[in-house]
Amino acid sequence: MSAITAQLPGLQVVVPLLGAIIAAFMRRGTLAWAWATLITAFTPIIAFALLFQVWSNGPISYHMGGWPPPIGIEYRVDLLNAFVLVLVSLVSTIMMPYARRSVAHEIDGDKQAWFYAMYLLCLAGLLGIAITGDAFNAFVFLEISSLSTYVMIAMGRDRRALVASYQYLILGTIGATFYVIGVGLLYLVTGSLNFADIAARLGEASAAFPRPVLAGLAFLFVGISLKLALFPLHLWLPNAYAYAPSFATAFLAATATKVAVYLFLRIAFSIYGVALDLKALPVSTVLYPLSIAAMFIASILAVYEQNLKRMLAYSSVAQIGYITLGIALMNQAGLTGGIVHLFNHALIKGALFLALGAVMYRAGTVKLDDLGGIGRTMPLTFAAFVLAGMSLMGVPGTAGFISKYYLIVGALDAGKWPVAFLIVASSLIALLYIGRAVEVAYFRPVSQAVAHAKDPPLMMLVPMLALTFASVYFGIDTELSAGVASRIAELLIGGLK
Amino acid sequence: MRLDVVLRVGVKLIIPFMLLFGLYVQLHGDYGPGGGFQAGVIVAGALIVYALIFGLDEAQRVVPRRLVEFLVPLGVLIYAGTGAFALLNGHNFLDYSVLAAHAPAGRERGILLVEAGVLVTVSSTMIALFYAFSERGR
Amino acid sequence: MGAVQNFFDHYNYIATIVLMVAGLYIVIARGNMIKKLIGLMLFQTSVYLLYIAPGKIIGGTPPVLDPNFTVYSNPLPHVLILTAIVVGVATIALGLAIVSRIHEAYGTIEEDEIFAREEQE
Amino acid sequence: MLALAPDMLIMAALTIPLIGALLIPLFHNAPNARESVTLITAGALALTVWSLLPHVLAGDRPAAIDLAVVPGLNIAFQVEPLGMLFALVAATLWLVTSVYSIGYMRGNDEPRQTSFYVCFAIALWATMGIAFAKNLFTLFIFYEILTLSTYPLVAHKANAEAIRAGRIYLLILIGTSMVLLLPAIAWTWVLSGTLDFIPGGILKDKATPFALCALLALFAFGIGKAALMPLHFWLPAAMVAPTPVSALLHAVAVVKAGVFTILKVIVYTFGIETLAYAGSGGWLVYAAGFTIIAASLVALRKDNLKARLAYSTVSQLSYVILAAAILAPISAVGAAMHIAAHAVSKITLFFAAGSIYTAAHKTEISELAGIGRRMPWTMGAFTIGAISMIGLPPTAGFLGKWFMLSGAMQTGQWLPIAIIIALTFTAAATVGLFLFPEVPLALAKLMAGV
Repeated sequence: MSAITAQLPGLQVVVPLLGAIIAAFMRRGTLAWAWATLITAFTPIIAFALLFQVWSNGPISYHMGGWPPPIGIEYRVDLLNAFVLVLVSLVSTIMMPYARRSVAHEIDGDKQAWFYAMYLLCLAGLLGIAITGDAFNAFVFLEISSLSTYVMIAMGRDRRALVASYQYLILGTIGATFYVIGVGLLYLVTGSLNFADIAARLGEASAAFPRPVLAGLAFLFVGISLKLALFPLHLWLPNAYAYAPSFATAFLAATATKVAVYLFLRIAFSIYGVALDLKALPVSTVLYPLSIAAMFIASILAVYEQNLKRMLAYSSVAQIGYITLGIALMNQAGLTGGIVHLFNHALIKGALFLALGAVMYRAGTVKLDDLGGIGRTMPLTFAAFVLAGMSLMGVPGTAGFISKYYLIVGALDAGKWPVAFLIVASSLIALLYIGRAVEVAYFRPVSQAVAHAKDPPLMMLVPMLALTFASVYFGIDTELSAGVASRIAELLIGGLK
Repeated sequence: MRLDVVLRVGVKLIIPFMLLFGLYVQLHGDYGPGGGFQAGVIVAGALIVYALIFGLDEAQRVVPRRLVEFLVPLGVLIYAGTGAFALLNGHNFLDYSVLAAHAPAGRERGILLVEAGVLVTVSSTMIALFYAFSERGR
Repeated sequence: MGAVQNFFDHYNYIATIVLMVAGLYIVIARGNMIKKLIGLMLFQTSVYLLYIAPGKIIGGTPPVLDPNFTVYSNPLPHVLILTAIVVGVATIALGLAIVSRIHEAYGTIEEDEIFAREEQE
Repeated sequence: MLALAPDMLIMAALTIPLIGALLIPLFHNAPNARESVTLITAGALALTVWSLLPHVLAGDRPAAIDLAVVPGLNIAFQVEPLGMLFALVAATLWLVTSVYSIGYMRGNDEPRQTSFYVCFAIALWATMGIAFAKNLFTLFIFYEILTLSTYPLVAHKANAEAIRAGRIYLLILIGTSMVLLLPAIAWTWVLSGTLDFIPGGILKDKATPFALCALLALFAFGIGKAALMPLHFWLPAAMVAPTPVSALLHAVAVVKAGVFTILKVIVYTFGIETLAYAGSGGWLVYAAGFTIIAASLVALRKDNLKARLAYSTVSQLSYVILAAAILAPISAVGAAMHIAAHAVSKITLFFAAGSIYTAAHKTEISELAGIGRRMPWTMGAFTIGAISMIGLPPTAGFLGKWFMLSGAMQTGQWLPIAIIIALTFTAAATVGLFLFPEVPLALAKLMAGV
């Protein structure tokens, strides 16, 4: 038993990676789906085991290939990445039963198995970014997940999916290359690629070569910001989310940007924060205006959007603004708010996109004007949409509220009361776009497209409702979300120089 | 009278040497520049040259599309399987020291296997890319 | 004199930066999707140079342990960049594949024409 | 009376409406059974809440559930006299309204009756939560649930006007609560480290008078349900809802939840003494006074009966705020009294208005000449309700005003006294105009003659 326990960090990535390879041999979609479900179901078990280990015994270090760091690649699991691992693996596991019908509906039969192989590869990449303690290894996993993401997006029905995928490919590659340039600069001045090792040497290196260290920060910052769709580097996201297959959209919205945020936290707090005075570096100064601009501009764009998937995509950009705002605050409550919103937003957006996937499945469109009266023909689906939407607005008693509350307290603690007002004012815009959808869905006469629609089959309904339930439940019981997040924030803040 | 007879004969002569050179690069990877990536591209190059001169259909008779699509994941499987073998024996992933009684010998053997996997994947991926693009035009 | 010295001390970085900016410029300024990919490739290549160049140590030998030598070149950048090249090749291949499908779907690979076609719908 | 432990009674009061809301859709196709569920639920709730009364009167402060959501934010319930009063009023009037709304909804053949009853039950559940909340956080949760559950009721008719009204309703209520109330709560937490309602307040010596003043402003305007001007116009807009909704929710549950919250915040969060000592509440007297006068004047000019009643409600709500802002203990009693008195009298007026609509399909006052002779019972009730609104003895409205005046006398604030007395006349005039619409006409003729 202990032999397995020791191998858990390795297994976390190896299981989905091997799973993806084997899925690539398969030809039948249903078989590949069953296989992918099985593989995915393993990952949260491993992630939870890791989380409990870390929670009770502190960080775990796993030496890839038996080579100790800093020579070999180290997988280092502390509370922050264990939390992200749990989030990513759990959300994907909940979503998997949904995939079968949705994917079968939107992707041609002979490409379905390939889709699942890409999905598993993407999952392996995301888990890999979250678990590795090596800067270059993180780049490789970043590219693994990105490349598979481009493929998944390009598999969308609409030909615009191809253009969206291409644009994401260009911007995503630029982002990843910026990241690798940043890593390269750090490598040149410290001679190491291991996060912890870089952090240990960076202070000295920065004294000798202050400019490359700062330039490295800038490159890393921009590179990761592209990946996490920080405003105004979000341009790839709306189209990519809108035209990707519904399941891919839900999966990516819930996981991909979150992992990028994790990487950002890791670089900012575990490397630069440990070695240098993070508050003196221009991180917050840049993040504040960008986050606030994201919260407002992206939300307003969402209000004017006709395609519901694009609307939610813009909303994602706005919500990422909240997360980065929490990071910019750099105090206990603010950071807790950012991290807990990472968790909550994954659940909320997962639920919302799954609901839209169900609408796509039954009605074949997500154009708002075509969906009049859908609340009456697909009652459960739209009930889920409304509940998750409330959570998105931050109605008290839902998960979204918890994040906003922490952010507001964080802003007040930092003495930035205008920021507190901006947070609540922008969440009001969420009311506008969710409310618009609700009005159409419930108060308009039933339209042509949805007249014969009904709630999707059980396999799609259950994951959707489960995520919706979770996005409300974590507003009442916050042990796993805010409890862990505030512990993480404590550790990150405590580690700062 | 076909004018490309020079090319046909020339290519037939060159291809065995290309494959041999690929193998050399593959095995010399232990001691100098070389390894699965470079060798894979050279091996794939041999087939691509063949296809360029004799046509896609001829090339696909030699190496069918299905085979290529099977080989791509197979190579990765060899690579990952070697790593997983270490896992199954109670060592860390990719810890090749288990492959032989003596740790350095085990590592050498591990590298050899991994490079073989890389060769398979890289060569077949290159061929797959070539097939995919050249079939588009038809 | 100092400037020239400085130039020759850092000529590899200067080459890197020139390539980097040129690549990025092509990606941004060109509307042709293939040209954009070429720019992207150039941009990535600059990074290979950034890593590889400092790995060479003057007077160093290939890093195969030998009692006759004490100074070795750093092998790590090569390994890293090998990986990066593979990633780059995969990206470009995927990009080209998508472009060829875009060509089939739209009949053009000029970005502005594609957007114009989307506008009409 | 139910012989249950008080905490069980609280639990029951908080679950019964929810169970009702879950059961009602099951009888979607059986209207009689559905309406029975509503009635049984309402009856059970009223019984439960009344059973709590003896405990509270005996000086008991029963509590139930204490669930820490995050450290410092608890979902907790405790019954204190003010909340008890509010719950009693709401639960009792729900029973009455249920009977009324069954007749109204059937009489007018309204669509989507099932969702109507479901939302109604959820709204009542939220009201109970507000009444029994032990701290600001719990109160805030149910405050928002109340807004969201009443939104479908406002937009019930689903025509352009109703949808527009629904938008205004949602935007103002959610907007004020998110943008002003939530920061106020967070600020309170940052200042004092707790959100509990504690007699005497939690902000003593925690903030400067200026901060208290700002915080009070955030609360007073953040609690949009109290309809303090200029954030009042959601209430007239909400009048497009079916009359039972206007009656119970927009004369009793929702608006009273607003003033109740303000009262609770002033008494239990700030503490009357803290505020009075810091002198930070003075402006509220003016704000409330202005609302009272302005809303009354607008009410006088409204021809639509429900709109006039709505503006009258806006005005009456500010009485409660005014009473609380006088910052004397006895005036707080007056405020509580007025909550109950106005609830009973205003619901009577709305019921009468709804009856007129159902029976005669008339909504404008100018169309109602001679209605008193055609509907004597309805208009008799209307008159009594109106007299109570004016505050003539021996009606309930009189008591509330009496206590308010006493409070103002005690603290020597003459402005509120003037406002209250002046407004009594205005209210009398309003009602008088309604009962005898020919008077202004006669006056006009008289003037013309001169």
